[in-house]
Amino acid sequence: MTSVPANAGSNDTFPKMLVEMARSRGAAPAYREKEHGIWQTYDWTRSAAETRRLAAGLHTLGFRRGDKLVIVGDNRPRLYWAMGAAQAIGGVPVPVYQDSVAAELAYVIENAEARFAVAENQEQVDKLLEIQRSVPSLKTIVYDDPRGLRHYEGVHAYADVQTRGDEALARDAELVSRETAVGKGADAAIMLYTSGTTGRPKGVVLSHDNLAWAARAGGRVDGLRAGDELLSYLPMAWVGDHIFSYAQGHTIGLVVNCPESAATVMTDLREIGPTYYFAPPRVLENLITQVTIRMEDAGALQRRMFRYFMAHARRVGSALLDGAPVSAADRLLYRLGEWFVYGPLKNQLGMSRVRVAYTAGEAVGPEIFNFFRALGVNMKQLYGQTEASVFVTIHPDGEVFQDTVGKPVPDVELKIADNGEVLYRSPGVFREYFKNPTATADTKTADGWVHTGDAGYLDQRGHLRIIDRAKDVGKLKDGTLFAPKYIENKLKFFPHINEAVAFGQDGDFVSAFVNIDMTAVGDWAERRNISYASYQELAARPEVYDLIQSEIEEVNRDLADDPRMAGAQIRRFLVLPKALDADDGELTRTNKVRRGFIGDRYKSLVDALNGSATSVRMSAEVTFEDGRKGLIEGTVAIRDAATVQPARRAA
Amino acid sequence: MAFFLEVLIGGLLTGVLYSLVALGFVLIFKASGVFNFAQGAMVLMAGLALVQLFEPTYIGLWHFVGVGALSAAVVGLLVLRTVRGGTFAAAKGDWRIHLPKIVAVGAGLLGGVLALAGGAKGWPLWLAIPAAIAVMVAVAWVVERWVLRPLVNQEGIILFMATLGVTFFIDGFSQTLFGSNVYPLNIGLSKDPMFLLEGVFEGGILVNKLDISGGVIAGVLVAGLAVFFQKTRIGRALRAVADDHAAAQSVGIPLNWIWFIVWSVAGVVALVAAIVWGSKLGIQFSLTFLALKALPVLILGGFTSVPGAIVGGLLIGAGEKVAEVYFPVVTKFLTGTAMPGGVEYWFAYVLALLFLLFRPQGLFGERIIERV
Amino acid sequence: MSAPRTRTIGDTLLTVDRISLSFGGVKALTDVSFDIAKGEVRAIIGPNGAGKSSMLNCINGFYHPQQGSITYKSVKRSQMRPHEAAAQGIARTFQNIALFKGMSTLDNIMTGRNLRMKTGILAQALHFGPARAEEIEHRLAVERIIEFLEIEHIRKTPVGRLPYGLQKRVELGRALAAEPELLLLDEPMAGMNIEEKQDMCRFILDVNDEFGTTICLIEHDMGVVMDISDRVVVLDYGKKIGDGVPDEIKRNQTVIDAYLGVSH
Amino acid sequence: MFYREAGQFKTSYGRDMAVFPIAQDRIAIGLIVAIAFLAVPFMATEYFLSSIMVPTLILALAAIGLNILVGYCGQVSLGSGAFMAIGAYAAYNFAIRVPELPLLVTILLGGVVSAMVGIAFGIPSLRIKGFYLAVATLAAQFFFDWLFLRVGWFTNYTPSGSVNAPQLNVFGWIVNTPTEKYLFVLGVVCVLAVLAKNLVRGHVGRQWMAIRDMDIAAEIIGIRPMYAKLTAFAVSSFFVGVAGSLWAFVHLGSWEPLAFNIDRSFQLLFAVIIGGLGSIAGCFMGAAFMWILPIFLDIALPPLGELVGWKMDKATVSHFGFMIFGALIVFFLIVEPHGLARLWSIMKEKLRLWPFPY
Repeated sequence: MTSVPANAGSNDTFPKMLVEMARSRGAAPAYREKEHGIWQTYDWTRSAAETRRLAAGLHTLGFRRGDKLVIVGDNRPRLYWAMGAAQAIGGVPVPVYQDSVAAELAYVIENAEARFAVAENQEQVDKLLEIQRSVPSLKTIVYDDPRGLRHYEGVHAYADVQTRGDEALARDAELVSRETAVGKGADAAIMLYTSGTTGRPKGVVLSHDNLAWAARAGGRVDGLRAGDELLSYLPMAWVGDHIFSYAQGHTIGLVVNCPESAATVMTDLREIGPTYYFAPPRVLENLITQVTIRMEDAGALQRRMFRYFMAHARRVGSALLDGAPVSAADRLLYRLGEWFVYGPLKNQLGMSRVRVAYTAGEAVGPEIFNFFRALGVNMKQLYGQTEASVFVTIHPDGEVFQDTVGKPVPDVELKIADNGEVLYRSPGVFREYFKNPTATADTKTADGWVHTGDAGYLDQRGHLRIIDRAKDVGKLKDGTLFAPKYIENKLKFFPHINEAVAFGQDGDFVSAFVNIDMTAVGDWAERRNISYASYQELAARPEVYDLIQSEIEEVNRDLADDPRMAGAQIRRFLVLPKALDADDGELTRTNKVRRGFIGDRYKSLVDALNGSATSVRMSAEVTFEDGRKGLIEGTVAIRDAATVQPARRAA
Repeated sequence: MAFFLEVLIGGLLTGVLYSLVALGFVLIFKASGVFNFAQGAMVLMAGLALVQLFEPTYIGLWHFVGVGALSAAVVGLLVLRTVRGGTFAAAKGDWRIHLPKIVAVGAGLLGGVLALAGGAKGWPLWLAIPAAIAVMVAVAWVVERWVLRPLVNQEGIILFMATLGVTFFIDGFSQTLFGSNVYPLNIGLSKDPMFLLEGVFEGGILVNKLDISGGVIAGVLVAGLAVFFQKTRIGRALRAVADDHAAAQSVGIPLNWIWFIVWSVAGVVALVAAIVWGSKLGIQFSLTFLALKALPVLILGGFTSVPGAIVGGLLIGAGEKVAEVYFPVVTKFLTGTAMPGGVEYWFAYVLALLFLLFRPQGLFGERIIERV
Repeated sequence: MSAPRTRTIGDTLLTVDRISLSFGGVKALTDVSFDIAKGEVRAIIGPNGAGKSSMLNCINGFYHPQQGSITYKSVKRSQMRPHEAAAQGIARTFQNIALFKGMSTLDNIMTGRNLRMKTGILAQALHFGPARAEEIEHRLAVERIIEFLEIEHIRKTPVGRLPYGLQKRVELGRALAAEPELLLLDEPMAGMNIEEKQDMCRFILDVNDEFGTTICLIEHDMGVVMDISDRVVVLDYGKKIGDGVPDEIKRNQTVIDAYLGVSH
Repeated sequence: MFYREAGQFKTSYGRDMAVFPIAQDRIAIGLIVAIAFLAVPFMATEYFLSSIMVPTLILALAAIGLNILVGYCGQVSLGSGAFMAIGAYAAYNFAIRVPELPLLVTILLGGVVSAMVGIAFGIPSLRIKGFYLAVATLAAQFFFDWLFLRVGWFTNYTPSGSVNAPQLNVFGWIVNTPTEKYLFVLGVVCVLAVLAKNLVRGHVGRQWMAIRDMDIAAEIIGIRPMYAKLTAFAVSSFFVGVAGSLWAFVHLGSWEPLAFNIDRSFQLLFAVIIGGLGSIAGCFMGAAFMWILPIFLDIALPPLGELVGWKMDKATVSHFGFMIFGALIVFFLIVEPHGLARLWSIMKEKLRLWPFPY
């Protein structure tokens, strides 16, 4: 099945694993980097040697056990080696987001008490030098790319440090291996700073054991093999990249490919054609947008072929991936589509060879998720956190559902608190927040359960469904769970609905405001010869109400599937005659709904929804684009939506 | 000495022909930058058209009628254009938009009937020559419309290859229609021999009268062209184009029209070459190869120089005749064995090659200063 | 944040001594003398038609001055073909981009390496052994230049399709590929927007810094010239009217009258 | 559509600079070569092999030679027929005067002699460009036509002026049947085509292209124009010369100077231009077009004429074919002045981008 090195026990730290990799698969590629026009390849032997040289060099510069090494830059083999070098002599690497501004970087360096930093290039060195003035504890700066740094003083070139290392190793060949041998699995392996929604970033301390368990567990679930290719294009400071690239690289033997630059990621992705792929939903969404735009310029024949086969793929592609029964004719048609559309498309997107692809981080729309599944890309969702060394739940093969985040990974225990919050316990659970026992105690219970801060529940299939941030989840008067964001997101997956606001906290039932999407609904209306002169007029059309109602009822059916959510179906709704707007304070600047504000502002509407009226007068002030203010007045219709009896499907 | 002079004069008059073809090249090259390999084929075309009209008995009545109709249609269109002042364009729906078609068909019918009415007797020279010119104008129009215009802004070599294609087409077309026969052309130029300078040399120098009249005709043509370029508006426009395409554009002369005119003029030059050559040796397929001989002439004279073309042609014509006659003699004198004859075949080219090595810009070309 | 540019400006690399050049009676240069020191950035400025480009053309052997001499690396020379100048370490770029339009960025820069490529035709035809090794060795050198100039993304694009600013950069790359000692730049920033100019300035200074290449450039943008050059020569109507460090030039009354005064 | 390039990444410059960097292209070309060597000899008729394949291949080789000069180095030549003749007559004279030489050596020597003459006739290119140079190359054409026709030594004083090729003995393999001839020619052409491709992608090839694209800039970056131009002439003439000796020895068997006259030069120039300037693969396409189209017209025209009730005699067929041929060439130049190779690469690009338009 999997070819995880068997003697995992004795190799309990990453430096030891690196030595073992160099011994057992020394000539196999470990890292590749697109540099100077080709994929420069470094095998495990070379990686181990480079790491050892740097470790020895850092040691001569005074880097000692327990020291922190700040690493800042794009994904580069030399920066991954720097992580290994720090660990090899008992230090803890602290990768930092390369686009952090100096102040953010300064906080991390100060908090981590880091004396050493490795920077990729002049840009990062300049930042560090600026920080050095206010954080004098930062003593030693090492840089990788010498461009523009020739005349800098007091900073060390990576290559020079390695040369120092060579000299040190010549004097004492066991310098590094001795230090490596001292290391234990329970030692801190890395510190990752999580931004956190509130307050200062916290340094999550993960041990070698945490990471090694996570890397192997994830690998086992999806059958990763030595030699699987991965493009590491997400920041090194993000736990995902650390697990996928560094930890799984060392435990399983993946090949980590570093793109030439951020601008060439798409090209590099296409060249490498990874077998193991991760992308956050926004990246996937961008890909689809690009596909759509480019297809619009294609010839009529190509366009028709594309539409025809994509429709077919949506019908059977996912089923084929799951191994579900599909008729022979459909299979044949799919094969044909593979030849004409799916294959070339996957090739263009660099996904021809993908065996496992993950998406995570936020809710992914069904359109997006299913697009890739339909093409035959084994796209899955996973749910994880820095504090868990990523893996909490994952979609097992054959059980991929867009609306869940999968089943717990082996060795992970899940429980749902009374308030709906998801808690987990696993070998991957972090040791502590660095220098922050209060926060640690708040998050991790004495017996090792970690609060995720997310509300969710396990459905009948044993899959975890995440509803919302726990603090946003409320209850109806009768105690039914009410997760407004969950409902709103479900509504927003419909192209006709731009924004939605759900109400019901401590109420009798759930009701909603809906904002139509002007483009999509306008287009829909035109094709039906429904005339309208303004947004307000369009929003008030009974046909539009019918459309929205049907969509709400679809959401209700969905909700009814789930006993815990069934009571929170939308009973009544209205379509707002104006678009919610950040200028009116209704949305945040990042376009998130400000539910409380809206509830106050349109109190009369909310009250009417909670009552039984079929229409309500409203007037509201609007800010126009040029800054003028105006008044919108009128009567807004309120409709009842059909709800579905829960437990339609007996568990 | 007398023999040498006879050879020289014979050669000079062959040279006149080379000059005429080279002149056609130069005109087109100057105005459009096209290296027109089809100039030789145009001579053939012009000759055949003239033979059709002048002595239809050779080929057949229906060819005569066809060529007659075509030339009349062209003349009709040209007259129409002159009368209406430039453009055929008219408002949509206006019946006058069809005027060109009506005129062309009408004039064509008239020409056809005229040919038929004359029976197999052919047209008189004063009618046949303008009609042949009209045919060449039609050729120019076809080339401009179907070859040059689609290839505008292409590299020189592509245009050159296109004219080679045109050459193939004209060759194939004329031979498909008229076969590969030789058609003597007798427009009344005397072929009698005559003696010159009897007082200087014993027995004088034997010269063919035809050669003399050929020279005269060529001279008249050159003079005519000079007047055309110096005195007419369109001639001046042509010279402007030769100097600077952009400048010519900016004074409002459509480039397409310029090309059409210049190809027409080259057609006229081709007709003159055909008359002279055809009177001497008959109109035949091998006229196409005149184009090849004109190339070294251009090297000597320079691609853009009209006097160069004339002088170069005379030089080459005389030179190769003299070389042909004296090469075996000289080699025998120098090496003891006579080199074989047939030097005429390559002499012009080797002369041009040597010339290139020492004066690349030709006799009348200007030295170019390169800039970076 | 960056440290100040600390460079060593050394001995004289090239001396132009009383050069005169004319084309059929039209004087392009009259009795011009100046020198270029090793490691410096030397600018030649002057109004249009002042003879700046002719000066560069003399230095790299494209024009042969009728009078005067040019001493390069202590060797006085009279007649020299441009390719000989190139062999001696003089590279240049052109006012109107002179790239090889039918070739890719990579191939264009590779041509800059041709002086260093030695394998014979037969070996190249077999593309084996030394010829292959040589291609690869020089490809690496070219890739470093590509990285230096940040043109990775257009590596294999035919240069004819590139926008103007990038073409200028590729041309600089081709000149750099020869690893010249003296780099002549003929209006490297002509027709560029401010951002492109800043990039180009950075590259020029980096070349001077990183490789120690001596640079002689013609430029119209006074701000740029005063910023990046160590010394400036001013030509007007083919005659030298000023020579010195930027501050001196700014104060030189003749120069102000002839040039600066006019344009500002 | 057929391309699956994801995952085809290059880890060395050697792989990156390969002639066919894409696996699917390598497979396709491998298949074509395999079919040419293994399937065609057994499936094609003798007529097809000896009248179509052999001459097309040899013309392609000559076109490669001419393309090096015209397409890569930008020096127009109208004298390639002469260089074929030089190759043929040089090989012939080596064969009869030094019979000990192996046939392959003789043929290659034909190319070498042609290369030396090529250098001599390339000297004017140092001073002149464009059509001036084209006319200079005509001098070679006419001079050598005459030389081989009139100077008896070259034809070993055969009274008819027509000479016969020696027996084709390739290191003991007697090349006799059309199949053998085809295989022999195919082998030689394949090897030489690879060599040509290597040259044009090597640094000498870049020098040629630099001279072609902008000769002044080329000289200023240190390319010696004399070296670049004369090597182009030499290499070009070598290929054309070898093609000439193959044409004479293998295709014709016995021949007269007429076989290499100016028409041949034009034919080759057309092959190069229709195939695509600056493309080795285009030479094969161009040669096939130039050789096969007239044969096709010869066969296809009479029945087509009958359809409209026009009985064409042989001469008419040839004249009419000429006309169509000329028109097609003009048509072709208008549709795609950069030749079949460009058409092919546009198509390939479309397939690579499928299903996207760009």
